[in-house]
Amino acid sequence: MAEVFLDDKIVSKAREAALQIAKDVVKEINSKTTIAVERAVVRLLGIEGETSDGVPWVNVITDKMLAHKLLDRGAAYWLVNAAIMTERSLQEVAEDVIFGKLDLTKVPKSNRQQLNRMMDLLAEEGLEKITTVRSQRAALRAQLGKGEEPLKYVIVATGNIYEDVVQAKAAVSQGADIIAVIRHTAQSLLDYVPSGTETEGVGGTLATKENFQVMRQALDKAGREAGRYIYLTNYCSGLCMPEMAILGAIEGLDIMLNDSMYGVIFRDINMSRTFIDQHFSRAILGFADVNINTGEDNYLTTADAYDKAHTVTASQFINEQFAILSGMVPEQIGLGHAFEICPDKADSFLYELAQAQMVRQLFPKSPVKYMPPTKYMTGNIFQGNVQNALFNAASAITHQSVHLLGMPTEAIHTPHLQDRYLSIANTNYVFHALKHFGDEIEFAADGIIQRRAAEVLANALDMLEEVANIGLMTAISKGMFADIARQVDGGKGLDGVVEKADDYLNPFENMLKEKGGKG
Amino acid sequence: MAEVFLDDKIVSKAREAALQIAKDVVKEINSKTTIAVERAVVRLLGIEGETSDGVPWVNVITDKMLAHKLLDRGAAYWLVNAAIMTERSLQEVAEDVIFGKLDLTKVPKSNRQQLNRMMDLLAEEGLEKITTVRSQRAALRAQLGKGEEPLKYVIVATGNIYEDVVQAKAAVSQGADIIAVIRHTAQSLLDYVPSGTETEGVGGTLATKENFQVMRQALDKAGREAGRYIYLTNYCSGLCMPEMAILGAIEGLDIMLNDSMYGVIFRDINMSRTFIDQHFSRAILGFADVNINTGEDNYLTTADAYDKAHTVTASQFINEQFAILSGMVPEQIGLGHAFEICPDKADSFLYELAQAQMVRQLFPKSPVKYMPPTKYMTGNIFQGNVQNALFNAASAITHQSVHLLGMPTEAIHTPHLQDRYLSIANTNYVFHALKHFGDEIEFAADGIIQRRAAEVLANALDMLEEVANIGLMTAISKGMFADIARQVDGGKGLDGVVEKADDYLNPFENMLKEKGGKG
Amino acid sequence: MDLTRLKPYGDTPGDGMVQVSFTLPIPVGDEARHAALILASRMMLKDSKVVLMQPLDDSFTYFILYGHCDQTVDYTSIHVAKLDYQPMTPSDINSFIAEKLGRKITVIGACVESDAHTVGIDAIMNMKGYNMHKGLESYPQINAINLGAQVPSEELLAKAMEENADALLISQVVTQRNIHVKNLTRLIEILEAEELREQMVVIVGGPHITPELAKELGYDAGFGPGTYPEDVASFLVQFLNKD
Amino acid sequence: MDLTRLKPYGDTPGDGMVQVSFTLPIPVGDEARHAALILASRMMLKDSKVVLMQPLDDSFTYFILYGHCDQTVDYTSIHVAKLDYQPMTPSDINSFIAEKLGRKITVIGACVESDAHTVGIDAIMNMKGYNMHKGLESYPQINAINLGAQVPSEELLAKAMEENADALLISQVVTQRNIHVKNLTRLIEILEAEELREQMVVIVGGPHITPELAKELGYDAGFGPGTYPEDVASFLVQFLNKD
Ligand code: B12
Ligand code: B12
Ligand SMILES: Cc1ncc(COP(=O)(O)O)c(C=O)c1O
Ligand SMILES: Cc1ncc(COP(=O)(O)O)c(C=O)c1O
Repeated sequence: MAEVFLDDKIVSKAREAALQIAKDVVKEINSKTTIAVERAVVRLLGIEGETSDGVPWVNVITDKMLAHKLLDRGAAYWLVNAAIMTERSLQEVAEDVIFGKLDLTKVPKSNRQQLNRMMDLLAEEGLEKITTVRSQRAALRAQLGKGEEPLKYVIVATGNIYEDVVQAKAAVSQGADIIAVIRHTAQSLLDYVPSGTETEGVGGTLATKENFQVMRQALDKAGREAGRYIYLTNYCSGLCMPEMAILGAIEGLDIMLNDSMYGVIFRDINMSRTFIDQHFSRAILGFADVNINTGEDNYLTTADAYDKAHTVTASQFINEQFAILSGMVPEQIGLGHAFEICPDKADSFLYELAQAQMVRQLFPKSPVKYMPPTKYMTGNIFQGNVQNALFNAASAITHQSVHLLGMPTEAIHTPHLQDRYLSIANTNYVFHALKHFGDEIEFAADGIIQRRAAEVLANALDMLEEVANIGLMTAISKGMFADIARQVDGGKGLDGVVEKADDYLNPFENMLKEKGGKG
Repeated sequence: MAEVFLDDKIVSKAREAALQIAKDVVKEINSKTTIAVERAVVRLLGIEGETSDGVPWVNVITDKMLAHKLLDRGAAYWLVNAAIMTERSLQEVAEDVIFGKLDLTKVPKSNRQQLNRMMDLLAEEGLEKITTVRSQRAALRAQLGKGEEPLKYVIVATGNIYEDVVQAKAAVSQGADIIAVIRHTAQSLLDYVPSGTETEGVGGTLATKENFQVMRQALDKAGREAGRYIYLTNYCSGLCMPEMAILGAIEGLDIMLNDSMYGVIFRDINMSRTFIDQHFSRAILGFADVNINTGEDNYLTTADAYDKAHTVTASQFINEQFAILSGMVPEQIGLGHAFEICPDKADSFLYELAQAQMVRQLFPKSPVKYMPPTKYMTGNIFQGNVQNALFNAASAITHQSVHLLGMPTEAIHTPHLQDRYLSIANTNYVFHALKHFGDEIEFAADGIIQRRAAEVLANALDMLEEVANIGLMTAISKGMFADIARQVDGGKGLDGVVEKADDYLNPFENMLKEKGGKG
Repeated sequence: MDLTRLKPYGDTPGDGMVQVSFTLPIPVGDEARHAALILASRMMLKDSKVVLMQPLDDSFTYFILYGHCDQTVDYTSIHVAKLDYQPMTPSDINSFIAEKLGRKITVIGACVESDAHTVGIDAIMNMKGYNMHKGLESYPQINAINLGAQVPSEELLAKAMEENADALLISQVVTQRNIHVKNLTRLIEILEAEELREQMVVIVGGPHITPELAKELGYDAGFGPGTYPEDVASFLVQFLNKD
Repeated sequence: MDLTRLKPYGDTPGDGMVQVSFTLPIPVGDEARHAALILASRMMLKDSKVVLMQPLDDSFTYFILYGHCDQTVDYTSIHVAKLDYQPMTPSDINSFIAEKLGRKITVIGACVESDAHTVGIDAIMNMKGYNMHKGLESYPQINAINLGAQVPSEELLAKAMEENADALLISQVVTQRNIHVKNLTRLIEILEAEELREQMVVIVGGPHITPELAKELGYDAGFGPGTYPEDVASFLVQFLNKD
């Protein structure tokens, strides 16, 4: 077996430091909620609808609450209280709030016990839908079985959901196991969840209920035809992270991109906002058994993949601990990494292997996602296919679980039908030709690969200990991840962060975390 | 180091069997000469020229000798005898023979001692030119130095020597180390060496003195510019094998394709003819320090690369022993093998590696030539580039010496300028990325790779012992190589095989073999 | 989709997306890029983008481009003249010969003239066949004679006369300078000169052979890459049955 | 070679060799192959060969073709309007600013509107630079302010006014549905509406930006892939010196 030697002591120290880091953040954010979390709570309470100009009700309600500084007690508190006291359904209460027929602060306070009982009842009801979907999905997965690992993950990004379906179906017929529908450019900065089907997106299609449904149906059909379960992926990130988690949970997605820091670093979203949002959204995803994919691969598009390899490892430990603190289990945590070392570097393949193998061993139960070369891809589509071939080889050798296929046209356009075909053909061949290669070789003791793995791990530990020391927020503000610095009170969405009152209520939080990934 | 375990005892037994096989053949052919050998002798004696309709003088002379059954004493005997007795230069004698002015049988017999002295003198003179070229080449190689192994070998095959030059120069600027000028389709079946520059060839350009010169000059220039010696390759095969050896020797070629059996199997040339011709031509090439490349790769285009892998190994042992018996040294014997296992086969890469690594270890001093996938290349030029990437990886891992670059357009046309560029870019990247990979890994004991190497070696030994038993000619007649059967007295060129008389004379034979490759 | 106005498809119906690559014999530079774009527009591509401009040496530059083809094809009006036969299995073919033709048939295969690529004709003729599809030698009702590589047309015809052949199966693989066209034309010319053309079915195959090219050159049929022995045998026996 | 009749080159001058690939939204088959060949001929390719016909699923087929382009380009008549500047080294640029302009200059960089790809603009602006070529931040005579990703045009202009900027350096990477054209056009329109266009040099760059496109959209210059900080700085200071 092509394994690298990893010092167990260093590994546990790293994990401890990461736990410390995550705990410190969680402690800090425990006293806060966000408007996005509250919107999610309202959705979980079953309130749906849009105004005539397309603004979701949940936004109208929580915006009002924010404006009137009511969010500190939690949206659930106000709505449930009103429902009890006015003896009407939540939906009716919501409507009244929206149309200005009801001033929530004017409703008398209900009895605490009654409130709690009602909350729990509504929460359980709210989660039932998720539980149903979870078990439907599990049944279908069991029935159809899944492809062979590394699972072949391809993206569709035409900007038109119907065209995305056409492309996805063809990919499945060629051997793809996972379809990720890429999201409209900058949707993550929208502070509401849009609706409807998308046909004119840029860089991808809007993540909406309707789009999710169109693709889920198509893939279930394609999966039945192909005789294997086809996974559907979308994004749980940006200013609506917790709501996206619900959308994914209810529409039967299998994987969502969800990172504890991506929004901060790459979308300049406020830190507290992101940390709070990811914490709650992961509780939902874990409960719904929707796997996450973290975004460490992105670091290597702005920072150098060789020099900053340890930041990927450090971040994986942190992402893992955050997820566990939200109740997820390792089997749900698809940590990300990428094949991004500059191809001009001698022995680049060896360094890539060291990293890829290390990730597998550090997180043996994690369905890690291995990302292809992107940064050093060029307009030379023939050569790009070769870069992807080595990436495919690295993945096969190190037994990755989820393999995101590189496209020859990476530097040119979002994938066209034939690009994906060429890429799948490449991958099928390389995986097949190197089927048992990883089991067949050993890495020389004290060789380049072994030394590299040890070095990266040691650097990751150093970094984690430093971050544990100074705190994650300070670390980010120093640009320790992705070479990008963000300030603690900068970034988008800060105005949606609210200090909780002592009697803040969120009926879902503990329930979700407790049941968590274990189902 | 990625080495395979090879049982020394099996290896030496294989080598012994191969020596036995080669010796048996040499014993049998020692009593014969061929018209091609005699033409070569006449050329080495310095006789040049062509008739007005383009027939080389050497052909006219030896054809007459054949017709008059004089060849059994050797062309040298008649010509030198006549020169001594008529007191004229060999060239004058030759002219008189050609124009029918001299009947060689009518010339009185010279004194045996005088004849021998004269022979030796002329032979030494004849070889001087080769010696000069050999040392000029050695000097230039030393001066410019050579590229890094695996040396990158590309072909040019436009059919127009001037266009070949254009393509070769571009390839050198991109990193090629060796240029092979592919020969006009079916030139091997011409029973004479044509002359002039070729601009309308099919499948390649005619191998002629003039073409060799054009390319040699161009490559020396390109090599000086690039700061590394550029090797020139052509063919020493077919019905003019020994003459081609001389042409290569004198025009400063570095490598010639020369196989002990290729002509028999793939060109249906008579066995005796080929064995005699290869024996003499290798003596010339060894003396001239022109490396040979054998043609075992071709077997895998007609026979299955997996099932018949051992035939390649067996043939390599035989080719090696034939070359040694001609006076060559291992450093000159570029045995051939190829990456031709069907890409649909699971673990194909592992089997390729086993074979490639085994070849290197069996013939550690040999500048073995590794041939790319050809048979299973398709019109999918993108996927072809991927097949070539794995081939490049196999070559880098197993430290091949000479690497013939695969072209993405292999299944379509002889390489165009950009095809070669794409192929060189592919190879440069893979070699660089995997620079030390072969030093970094070990193959698991008793794993697929180890077992495969052992199996192929064992089968090769079985085959060699069987061939030693039944004799090589019978083996070929049973189709034991390349799945192609040829009959002992079938094939082209049999009419040019002549039983030697007791007083047969060939002044070069021993001289060449004695000095041989050691120079 | 309007099949009368068929266009290439990249990721949107009608986008006309086409990938092109070529080399121009000029040095790299802005002018070269322009030249490539002009050429692309002469190839009826709109809004082309040069995605790679790579010098191959001082005087050649390689381009990869993407552009939108604004030409369309009327797919509904395409009628390809198909070889007129029903595919049959080997055992059906044998029964067909026995029953309909009432005699064993003789088929001679060869790579003619300068061509030495026998793998294709072997795949059709020899016992072993191709991809688990056995060759004509394995058909009890067919007398399959494979002459192999580089057979001069004259030699082939002599053999055909001697064996009283029903069909010639010709393979041509090398196409540089259209050598296959020359070789194939020569064979037909000799057959016609000897007035033998009508006496046998003459079929050609090879990786660059299309049915149309075969017809054009005077052959009864042409078979391209991926042909199996039963394909040509099905055609042959049904063709013989029509005569 | 006749440069007035430039043609692609494969292995023989004038062979016109072109490689093409595309997908047609039709099932694989003889008709599909014909459709591809017809399209190739409409793309002015002669004697095209389909070397790959690959079904992508039941209703799409991918083709790779080779053909001989019979179009030519008059290379001698191509005159590309070049950006009018001499390349300088960073230290020359600094001296030039000090001596010729006599003051430090202020440059603001940004990926505008929806674009978040900062790597390119960072390569130009930031200390670290690109491929060992340091960015404008490292130039003592340049006050380089990098606003980063997804900057609304309005925000950019406010900052430019505040800093009294000499130049805006805009980056656009995403091109799907021509979003870059829309974003770039919007910026110029706002600049013009505010009557600020003449007050600053406006330069755009990105992997699919060409000098021509930049001009067309109303920018002073456009820089494509592989640009180094000194390239744009050389242009900028010389352009400022001309005003
Ligand atoms: C194997 C091979 C060889 C072997 C041939 C061994 C042998 N005994 O056949 C060797 C090494 C000897 C060889 C030599 C040469 N080769 Co070669 N060779 C190939 C190679 C790699 C594979 C061909 C093959 O076997 N394909 C597999 C068979 C099964 O496919 P197929 O022939 O298409 O046959 C199928 C169909 O077409 C059809 N079919 C074929 N014939 C017939 C006939 C009938 C009647 C029917 C019904 C059907 C049919 O059915 C078959 C099964 O489906 C190709 C590259 C490639 N990957 O295609 C180059 C290739 C064909 N060779 C080429 C060249 C140039 C040569 C040489 C001329 C080079 C040289 N100068 O030395 C020589 C000389 C050969 C000569 N005189 O003809 C070129 C031809 C370029 C061109 N388009 O003109 C190619 C394309 C390589 C290249 N890119 O340069 N070659
Ligand atoms: C890195 C990357 C990302 C990173 C960006 C991180 C960051 N902070 O920049 C991340 C992962 C965040 C990302 C996200 C997305 N990306 Co992105 N990404 C890339 C990638 C891999 C490399 C781009 C890059 O960094 N190149 C290196 C730099 C140095 O090159 P450059 O930008 O060309 O810059 C040079 C020149 O152009 C010039 N230059 C550039 N700007 C300027 C400005 C001036 C003034 C001057 C003078 C010069 C200049 O100088 C630079 C140095 O020479 C490309 C694919 C590729 N290989 O090109 C895809 C790519 C650009 N991304 C793409 C897409 C679609 C997206 C997303 C929209 C996907 C999604 N829906 O989530 C998102 C959203 C981003 C958004 N809102 O804009 C597509 C764009 C397709 C298209 N043509 O429209 C690409 C081509 C990938 C693909 N094939 O699908 N991406
Ligand atoms: C973890 C993660 N989240 C989100 C995204 C998508 O970014 P956005 O939705 O913010 O455009 C990515 C990008 O690949 C990612 O890796
Ligand atoms: C050893 C050897 N000799 C000769 C040739 C060329 O064949 P010919 O010159 O007979 O066409 C080859 C083909 O690659 C070969 O491998």
